[in-house]
Amino acid sequence: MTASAPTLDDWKEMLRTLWRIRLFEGQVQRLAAAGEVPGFPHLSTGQEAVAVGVCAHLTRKDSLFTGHRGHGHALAKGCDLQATFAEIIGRDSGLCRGRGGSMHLVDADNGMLGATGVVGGNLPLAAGAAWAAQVRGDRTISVVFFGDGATGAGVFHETVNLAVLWRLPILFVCENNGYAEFTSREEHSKVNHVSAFAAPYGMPAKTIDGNDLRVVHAAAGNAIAGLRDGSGPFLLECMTYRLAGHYVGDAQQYRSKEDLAAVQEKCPIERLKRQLIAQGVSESELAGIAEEAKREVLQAVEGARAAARPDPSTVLEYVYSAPSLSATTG
Amino acid sequence: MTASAPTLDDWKEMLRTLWRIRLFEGQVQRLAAAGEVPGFPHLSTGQEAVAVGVCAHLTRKDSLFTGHRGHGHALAKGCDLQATFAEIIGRDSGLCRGRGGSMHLVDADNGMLGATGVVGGNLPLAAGAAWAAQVRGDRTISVVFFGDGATGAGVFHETVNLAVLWRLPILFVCENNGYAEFTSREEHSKVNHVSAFAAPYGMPAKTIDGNDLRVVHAAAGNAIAGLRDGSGPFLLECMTYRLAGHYVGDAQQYRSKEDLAAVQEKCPIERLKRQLIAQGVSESELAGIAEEAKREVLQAVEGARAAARPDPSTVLEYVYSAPSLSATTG
Amino acid sequence: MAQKLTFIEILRRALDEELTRDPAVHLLGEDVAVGGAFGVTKGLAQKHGAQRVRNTPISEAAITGVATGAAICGLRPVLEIMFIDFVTLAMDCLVNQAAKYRYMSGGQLAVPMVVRTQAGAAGGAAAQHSQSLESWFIHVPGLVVVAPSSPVEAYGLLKSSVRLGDPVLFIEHKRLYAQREAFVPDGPLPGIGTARIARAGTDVTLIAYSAMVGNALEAAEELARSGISAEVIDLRTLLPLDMSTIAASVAKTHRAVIAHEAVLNGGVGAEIAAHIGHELFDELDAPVTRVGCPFAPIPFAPELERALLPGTANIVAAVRELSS
Amino acid sequence: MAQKLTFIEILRRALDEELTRDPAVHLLGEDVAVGGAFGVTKGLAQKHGAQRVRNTPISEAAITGVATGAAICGLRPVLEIMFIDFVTLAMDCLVNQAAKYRYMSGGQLAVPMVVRTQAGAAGGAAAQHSQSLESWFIHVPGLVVVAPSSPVEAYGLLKSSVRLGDPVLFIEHKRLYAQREAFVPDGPLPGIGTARIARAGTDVTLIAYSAMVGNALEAAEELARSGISAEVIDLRTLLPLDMSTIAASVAKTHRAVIAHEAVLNGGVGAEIAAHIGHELFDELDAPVTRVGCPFAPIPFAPELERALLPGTANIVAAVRELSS
Ligand SMILES: Cc1ncc(C[n+]2csc(CCOP(=O)(O)OP(=O)(O)O)c2C)c(N)n1
Ligand SMILES: Cc1ncc(C[n+]2csc(CCOP(=O)(O)OP(=O)(O)O)c2C)c(N)n1
Ligand SMILES: [Mg+2]
Ligand SMILES: [Mg+2]
Repeated sequence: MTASAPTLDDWKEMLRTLWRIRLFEGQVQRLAAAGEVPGFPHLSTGQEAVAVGVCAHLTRKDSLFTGHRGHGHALAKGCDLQATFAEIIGRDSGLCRGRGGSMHLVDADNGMLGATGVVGGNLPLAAGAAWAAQVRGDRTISVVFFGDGATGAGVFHETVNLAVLWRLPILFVCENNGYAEFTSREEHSKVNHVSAFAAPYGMPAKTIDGNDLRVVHAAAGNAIAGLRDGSGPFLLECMTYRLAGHYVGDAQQYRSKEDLAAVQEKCPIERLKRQLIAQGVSESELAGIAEEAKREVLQAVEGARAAARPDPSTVLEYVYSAPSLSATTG
Repeated sequence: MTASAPTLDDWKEMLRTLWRIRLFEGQVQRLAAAGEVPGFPHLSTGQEAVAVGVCAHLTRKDSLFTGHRGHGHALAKGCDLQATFAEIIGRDSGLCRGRGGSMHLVDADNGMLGATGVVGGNLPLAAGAAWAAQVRGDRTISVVFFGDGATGAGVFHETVNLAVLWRLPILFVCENNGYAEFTSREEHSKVNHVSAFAAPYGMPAKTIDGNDLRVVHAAAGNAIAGLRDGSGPFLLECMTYRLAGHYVGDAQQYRSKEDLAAVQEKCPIERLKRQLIAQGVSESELAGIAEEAKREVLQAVEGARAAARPDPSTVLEYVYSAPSLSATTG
Repeated sequence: MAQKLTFIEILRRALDEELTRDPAVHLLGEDVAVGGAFGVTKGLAQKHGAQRVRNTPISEAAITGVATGAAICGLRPVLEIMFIDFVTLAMDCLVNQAAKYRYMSGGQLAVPMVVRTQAGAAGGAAAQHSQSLESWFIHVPGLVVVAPSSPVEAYGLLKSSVRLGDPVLFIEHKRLYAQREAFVPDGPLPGIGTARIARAGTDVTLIAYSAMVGNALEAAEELARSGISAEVIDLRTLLPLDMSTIAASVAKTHRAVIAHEAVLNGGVGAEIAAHIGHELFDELDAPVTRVGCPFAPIPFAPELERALLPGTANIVAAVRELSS
Repeated sequence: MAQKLTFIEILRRALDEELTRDPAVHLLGEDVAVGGAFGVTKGLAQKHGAQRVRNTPISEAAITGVATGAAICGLRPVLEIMFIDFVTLAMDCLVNQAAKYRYMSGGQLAVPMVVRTQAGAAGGAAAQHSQSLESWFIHVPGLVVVAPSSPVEAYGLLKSSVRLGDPVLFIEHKRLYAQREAFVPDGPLPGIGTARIARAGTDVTLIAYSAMVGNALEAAEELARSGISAEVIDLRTLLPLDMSTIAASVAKTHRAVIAHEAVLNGGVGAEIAAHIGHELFDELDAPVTRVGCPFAPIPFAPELERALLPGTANIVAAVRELSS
């Protein structure tokens, strides 16, 4: 958690986290292609600055909820690289002992309270966590990451109404990447900017460049400071781009080569590197940061791959609070 | 359907319809107290001008959907007084042969296509009817009446988004009576005016005095003309008051005597009468209109009460398109 | 001497006591701060504060999600959904989130939440305010389904539900709300998943829950007059289902009739009948018979509603058919 | 000679032909104009026009309502809900509106609509993308539930569904999508509510639907090797349920095993077992046995998913137990 303005070291640390996420998901993609990743993982490649810029202001006591594209959010919130990767490849040492997988990362100790595969389903859960924080009165907050497509879900609007009505300490972070699956924003809604949905409720909202870490960090910092002071919910819309497909394996016929090339330009990592170089950081130091992150990630990946698989005989654990509870008793 | 500006006779006819609804629901209340009305009917007493002012512009080919407070909408749309009353008291001669009741009035021939008891449930159905009209391309439209409380339901927002996206010929008519059951608008949302929800979508919307028939008639007329020309959806918010309780039997402890008295002031019937008198219509003529309406209503009520009750042996009819379809075959 | 309380008054008392006992307990729902549609929570906001008894907008999906999220974070929310017909709006949260949270998180998080809802047909509430949908929920691993049959039963079962560490769907039948019963709060709270013998008998086992237990007892009374001794089991909880109590009874009577108001097809009775038919195959002297609603929505007109709904007479007839 | 088509290709063909046959038929759903998440509708927007094959926002409740409202007004919408897990978001419309419209209106209006959805567990889709929830819907009067077991079956059943005058939930199992089958479009379309004998036998009746029919056939093959002749019934439609075909078979074999992937408790198998136990009480030589998923959500890890899901081996074991 960065209280005051970030130092140069803080920025370097955030660059490291950007690299961790980027390389971590690169490994997910590589192993998915190799058939080592069950299910259909969704990568946040290109959107990492949103996760890092927002989570830099959170502590382990703050709650975070995400959706199907949540690897980056989990890592930025402080989830262990190896335990997270182990979960994504279904190992017993995974965050959820292999029960959840890519779309359901939970790490209670780090305040990573949920990821849902049902678009929009995480929004009211996050509001509930914010309500609990309000009851505790400990200045902690709840943050929920969701995509632009989720604003098509009624529960988004229900949740915003309730959050404003109850003045809940919740930060709505929309990653507007212009697409929902294979369909562009224009075909999903005439409302181009998700922040526009806040106006009727008088909820403060802002649309920012989600690929510029400094912009995200500053905007999130202000919003979160207000939230901790009890000023009520805030909607932060981060305009971003996904460099990868909707899920690993998506042929992306709906995007032209040109679009994809143009998008590469906006890479948040390159962006931050240029900024740091302008501040006098050397190319070699930057390369070193990437190298370290790569080492960390590869070590985590290999550790996860070497980990044991869940014991099939444990498949009926964790359904209820007590074994006496099941479909039938006696 | 009034094409050009209404003549004095048109206004008198509309006054007659206002009275029909008022007296019809008075009879519902009276017989409910006497135990002759099953269920828990919701009266629109005080809100009649919205139904009459909007429906004056509709033909039998236009679709109408309403909710739990829909008696007035059905009558204004042209449903037969006796068949409607018969439905509300559960007779075989009722609009739905006694299957539906007060909250589920349907009269297909009159374009009265549905009333749902689930708040908000009627909105997407009306959008679907508008889609069908768009496909037919016959300049007919779909109208849906709903309360201010329904904007708390996510499906309201989902439907507006889709209606705007598909440019559907649908008129959203919100009767904002300031209450949802026993809870005032303020406790349901920080958004005082439902019309504000239209802004993000760029959907035209208007908030008007729903107790002034002339205002409703004019606003609805303009909106509907645009709809027929294919200009896309419109949201008309009519500020109104319910003079009665939420349902017949509601003790209304949540409203002070003063509030209730003040509300009586706004009676749309008295309002129209004053206007007509100002236009030189005589008190006695106005009294005559009320008298006629009363005769009509009482005759309908007595006719309905004398009608046969449904035959219990027919209870399994109308579940499927063919008797061969049921839980099990053979 | 024991005071007589209605089902509604006893629910209020149980909630009042739980609010007093545990500061984590919070109530929310439409109009609950002013008592709710049926008056169950009347006075509780005044007594326990507006922060703990909260009105909500008409947003069943969001308020169920908010209760779930709060439960994950240590609150014990008790949510009121006015009619079970509206639980249809909260199915994603209940089924995909709340029921699976403990499992998907590998045991890290739990959802100690009670969703109180009102169900059943009576007085012409018609097709969208009269359903009995409990069987959907016994098909969802992670949920608990409770359906009390009387005021006194409701008191203990509601308290046990509030104290459980799992999401509970607590179903209150509208026909029971006005019922009065002498009430002496004593003894331990009922365990979730334990049925009770509402009446002992030897010739046939009548299995029921919620308001239908009253019909089963009436039927037993009537059958007794013609010399048939019926044992009546009040299931209390549908998930978990107390098969040991059922099995012990049927092993004794060799005949079983299951009765519920819900539509027969795909109802809870099917699961019980399938169990008995399998586990007690050699014990049965007659086919397990189910009494339930014929396959149609609930009609509005009283004559039709009456014609459709199963009742005491249907249970008696079913037993007589078995015994003949 | 007959071409081989996948389940997906055959669904596309059926939809293409129905779009061509009847101008009232319209498709809608998320991404359907670009083929949908699984490619079923690929090319149909180009061929039949963007007005008849429409993309929608991620608004399951509204798009189901829009399809219902359009059906009331004469269109024949075919809606795609990507995963049955998301049908949880459309329950109000499906259950309270679409299923009851004909009844509540006293026969004035009908809802000829098909909701195509994809279900079942495979490949680590995990708890929120793997469910089998069909049994909820057989409990809802007014709905029709269809669950094809193979490409050729899907072709006829989808066309029959599109032509029906009632709301149909059409369930496609993800395990079947890539399956290929030789396809010769001929003969009349299957009637909704008629099961088929997938394999004739004399010693035991195996009852299944959707992908589990394949397992039942595998089991029958294996049992044949040890001299047990199993008859396999493919239900095709779960609502209505073809009890006459089931009864005829069990009256012959005197033994029945019902298999489905869905959770056992409260599953479709319970209803079938209850029927057989009642209607064929005197015919049974052994208890009706059910094979289904143990009571837990679908886990992510392949080892756990495999451990939980029922399959051919479970069916074989169930039959051997009966026969011993
Ligand atoms: C309720 C629901 N409907 C459909 C889906 C299938 N689906 C998965 S991701 C997705 C697109 C989501 O778009 P957006 O919210 O913008 O997030 P993004 O994928 O762009 O990050 C869809 C439709 C789902 N998971 N949940
Ligand atoms: C989904 C749903 N939740 C709750 C209810 C119970 N209920 C019936 S009417 C009503 C209030 C509706 O308020 P509003 O929409 O403003 O209409 P009004 O009654 O004021 O005309 C509520 C909550 C319902 N019918 N449907
Ligand atoms: Mg997106
Ligand atoms: Mg209102």
